[in-house]
Amino acid sequence: MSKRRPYVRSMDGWWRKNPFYVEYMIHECTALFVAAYAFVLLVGLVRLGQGEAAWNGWLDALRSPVSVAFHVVFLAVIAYHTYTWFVIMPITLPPIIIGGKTVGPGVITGGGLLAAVVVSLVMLALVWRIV
Amino acid sequence: MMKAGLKRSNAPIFWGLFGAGGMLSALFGPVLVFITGIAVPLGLLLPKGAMSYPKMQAFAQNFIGKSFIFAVIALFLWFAAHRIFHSLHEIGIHAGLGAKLICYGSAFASTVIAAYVLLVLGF
Amino acid sequence: MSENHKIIEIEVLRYNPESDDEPHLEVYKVPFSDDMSVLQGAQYIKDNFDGSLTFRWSCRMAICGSCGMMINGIPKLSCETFLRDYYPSRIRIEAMANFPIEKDLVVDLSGFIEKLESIQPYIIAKEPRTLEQGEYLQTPEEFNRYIQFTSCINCTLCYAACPQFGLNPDFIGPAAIALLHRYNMDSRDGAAAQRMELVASEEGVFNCSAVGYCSEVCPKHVDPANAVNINKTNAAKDYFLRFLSPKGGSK
Amino acid sequence: MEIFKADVVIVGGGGAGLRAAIAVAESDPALKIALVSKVYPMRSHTVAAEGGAAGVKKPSDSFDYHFHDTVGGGDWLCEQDVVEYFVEQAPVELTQLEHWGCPWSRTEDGHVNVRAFGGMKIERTWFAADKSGFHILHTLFQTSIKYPSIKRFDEHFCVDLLEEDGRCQGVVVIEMGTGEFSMIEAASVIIATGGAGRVFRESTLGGIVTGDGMALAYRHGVALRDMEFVQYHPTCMPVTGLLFTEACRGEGGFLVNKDGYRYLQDYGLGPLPDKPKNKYMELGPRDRLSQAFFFEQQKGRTIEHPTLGSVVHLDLRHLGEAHLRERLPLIYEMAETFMGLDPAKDPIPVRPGVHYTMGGIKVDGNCAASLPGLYAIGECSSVGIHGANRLGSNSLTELLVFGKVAGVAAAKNARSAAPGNSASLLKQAQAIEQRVMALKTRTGGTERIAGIRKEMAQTMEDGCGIYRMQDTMQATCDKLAELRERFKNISIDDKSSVWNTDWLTAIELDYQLDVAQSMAHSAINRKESRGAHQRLDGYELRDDVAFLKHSEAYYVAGGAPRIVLGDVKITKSQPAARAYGAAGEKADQERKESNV
Repeated sequence: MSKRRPYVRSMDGWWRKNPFYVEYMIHECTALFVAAYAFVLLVGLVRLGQGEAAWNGWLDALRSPVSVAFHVVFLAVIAYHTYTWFVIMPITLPPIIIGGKTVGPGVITGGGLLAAVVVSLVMLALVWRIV
Repeated sequence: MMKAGLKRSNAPIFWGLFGAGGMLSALFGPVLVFITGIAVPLGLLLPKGAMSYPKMQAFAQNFIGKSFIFAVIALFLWFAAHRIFHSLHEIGIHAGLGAKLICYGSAFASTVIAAYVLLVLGF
Repeated sequence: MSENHKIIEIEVLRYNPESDDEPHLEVYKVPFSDDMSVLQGAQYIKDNFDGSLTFRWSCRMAICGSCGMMINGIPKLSCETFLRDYYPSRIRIEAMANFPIEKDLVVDLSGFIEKLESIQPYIIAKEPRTLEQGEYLQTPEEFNRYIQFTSCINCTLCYAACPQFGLNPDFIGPAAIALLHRYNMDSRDGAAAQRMELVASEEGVFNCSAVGYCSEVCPKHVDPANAVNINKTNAAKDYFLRFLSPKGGSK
Repeated sequence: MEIFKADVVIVGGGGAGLRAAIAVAESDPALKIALVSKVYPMRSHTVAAEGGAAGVKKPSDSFDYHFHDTVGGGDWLCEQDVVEYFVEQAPVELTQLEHWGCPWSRTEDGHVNVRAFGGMKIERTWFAADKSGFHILHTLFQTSIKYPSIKRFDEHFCVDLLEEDGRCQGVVVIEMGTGEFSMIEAASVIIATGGAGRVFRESTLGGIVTGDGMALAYRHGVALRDMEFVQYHPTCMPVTGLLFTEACRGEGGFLVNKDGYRYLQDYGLGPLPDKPKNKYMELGPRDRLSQAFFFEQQKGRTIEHPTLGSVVHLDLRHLGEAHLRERLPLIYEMAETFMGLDPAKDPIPVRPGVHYTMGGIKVDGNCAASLPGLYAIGECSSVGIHGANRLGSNSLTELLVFGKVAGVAAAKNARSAAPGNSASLLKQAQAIEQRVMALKTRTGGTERIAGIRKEMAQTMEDGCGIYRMQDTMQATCDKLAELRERFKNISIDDKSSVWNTDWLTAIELDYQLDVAQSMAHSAINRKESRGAHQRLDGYELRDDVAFLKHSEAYYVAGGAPRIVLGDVKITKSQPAARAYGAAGEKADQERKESNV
């Protein structure tokens, strides 16, 4: 009879055991805020569908200090999501070869962040022009 | 030797929606929050009336605008649902089908609602 | 080794399946010199204090892949980690995380080996060639496509770094998938479609949530996370394309 | 006791063992193969080989050149018919490995590239950066997975051979994970357990290189041949002994003493050529380079380092970081990690360290030992291609060429052998189990394993180093006899069953003491200087009259080995002066002229 008795360690609280995992869990949690913001937009869309008064009510609600405070938090967290999304991108993409050389991870992350900045500026410009 | 009895994962559907939503929210998330939640309500930077009813109604009736609104709401939620479902598993809440239904179910319901409203708003 | 030794405290997670219910920590005071690795610290304990201390090791030069352990909570090869970098603090060594502990620092690797075997880690020739025909030609581009993924030494530090493997031991995991990718990317091989069945299965790549720590701890810079994620894209393509073409994708 | 019936059992899962397993599987898929390895096969020490594997590749090269480099490099102690077969098969086997996926480094046009190596007239070393052994081993291991007839016994430790009716019929192994014994019956037994360099102190070798298979065969009456020839590699990391591959010099590295002087030109390896030239200077053979270090040290021209001891510098700086990163990535990393220096900016302190045992289990050209049914391959064997000094990059090729030969021969033997008597083999196995268990269960011992091991390694270093003398060798022989005696009083702390490495280490030490004795006694018996065996006590010259002979050590229970001299097979190369540098070129020229 074999005397083997392999000991399986518990996974409880694994994410607290290493700073790398803590950061991972934080950036995973940004999803909660993305969801919350998407629900705010969904409510806005429903209100839009219900007519002008409903829509203005939603706009009023957005002006409340509580709402503004929430959105400031959303902005910070979602911006962090943007940052981590592009930091991870080099490991998720197949190698990009330009002119016989593989594009480095720094360039991919930098390119992604730059794209986010450009998108933001274009969006602001579009909204500006709409007026 | 290859294992026998492998079951194909249906994850690509959810993973695809997750990836698309993650990318969209990384690119557009911050600026949208800033516009809809901070700049417009506080009247910062952007002119007044940027999100007035007529403007938004026109935007939502325009095909591009409609698509954009739909993509943002639906994909943000599918992205979030996928991540939250995984995180629940990671912190040891293996609610299995229940958690799956809550996460992906709410994303699905929201998608249907968004689609319905956008259709009702007309073209 | 110089004679004026400093003393470092090494805390070891001990487990003897024949006498212990669960692992416990024991502290040893080890004289060391600046050139001593953590592995040599463990050897010192075995040679001088307790011959029953059990760990795997061999080459001492970070190529055989035997001596991985958790060193202050981080998966590392003990032969290329030096005591001087921890002194004067106490250093803690434990068996690699996410694997069952057999005894002291030795973990059960049989599951990993089975996974390695399951990915068909050999050339299944696209165009078979006889020895008389000589070698296959490979351009530098073809060579560079897979060479990085051949560097894996099977040390399994990436598994010790992967919480998804810890949570689901059936997950094929980083090193095995990196090796699978190595063969898929080799211009001599033509069996990527066969291997897709495993890649796309419930034990396959979609268990990965892109934590990325596997690539961080890899002592040979293989970047297994990249291999896994490239195969997610491949598996997703395969998933959808099989509806479009009768030949696209595996059954 | 568990019983497993195989047709061929292979002990050792390194390059040679894996190649043999594949050869058996390919030659007859119906044969059952048991592959026993005390580590997972990809951990085997083949993994640490760096430089590459020799095989004729360039049009300017020829089998004849490879033959002469090998035989001359071995100081004419090679079996020349075996060398002829070896050099012809080398390119075939290396190409086979390419077909199996080995990532050999390539030229721009996609062909396999070759590099220069010490003692070789033409570049013929196939390489995979500086991780050639690693890639060869992993390629073989992964390829072996393709064959369902290969059943692996990973992390199983072989404790004895089963011998009955005058033939070898199997092995007894311990499963390390449980401490339980199994008997593996097989008509053919192949030993492929690698070298024994760990009997020395400062070596390039992994902890597993303990000569197990040599001792197993030796105890069953098979001769260990040419055991006195132990190769010191000239460029090792001080203290740890870790290897800086010969490819460092193949790529153009220099060896300099404390004055920055390329001292090899003073030892028959010059004059200094304008650019790296095969068989000149740093591209001389290993024994000569290690011997030159010894004399530099005697003359006080080595660099005295406070913690590293006497060293010379391996200077790679002129090769540039880009080239080093491409061709010598492992060396680069090792220098950075272990020594905290940048080889593109700093010279690397090095000194000779024990690297390879030229001798081993005496086998014929078919890898068959004197005990029928028993075969040996790789570093544990002496098939006769290394002679008194192995040329760099011949050993990786050896394990491929002869791994295949042994596999085919063992398969053939297994098909024709009469079935063994299982019941009486089991009885034998149970007796072996009792004997080996007794080592663990006995109490009251006072000798620590590490203590005896250290004294053994020190005395081997003292008596059987680069240069040898009668009285120090005698002291080593005496010390080993003393240690053999003290081993009987060994204490084993760990009495458990699961993963008892304390017990296994003691069994290994027992093997090592036997092998060390065969080395020391073969050395003291050879009263001449040849290849890696160099004396400073009146026997400084080669003596072909008395000693153009193999040493064969036979086990004597409880005593010193019996040393017998055996004949050397000479076909087309008569012994001549062994010369390198300009003198070598001149000798080559003269040989050519006399042949015309």
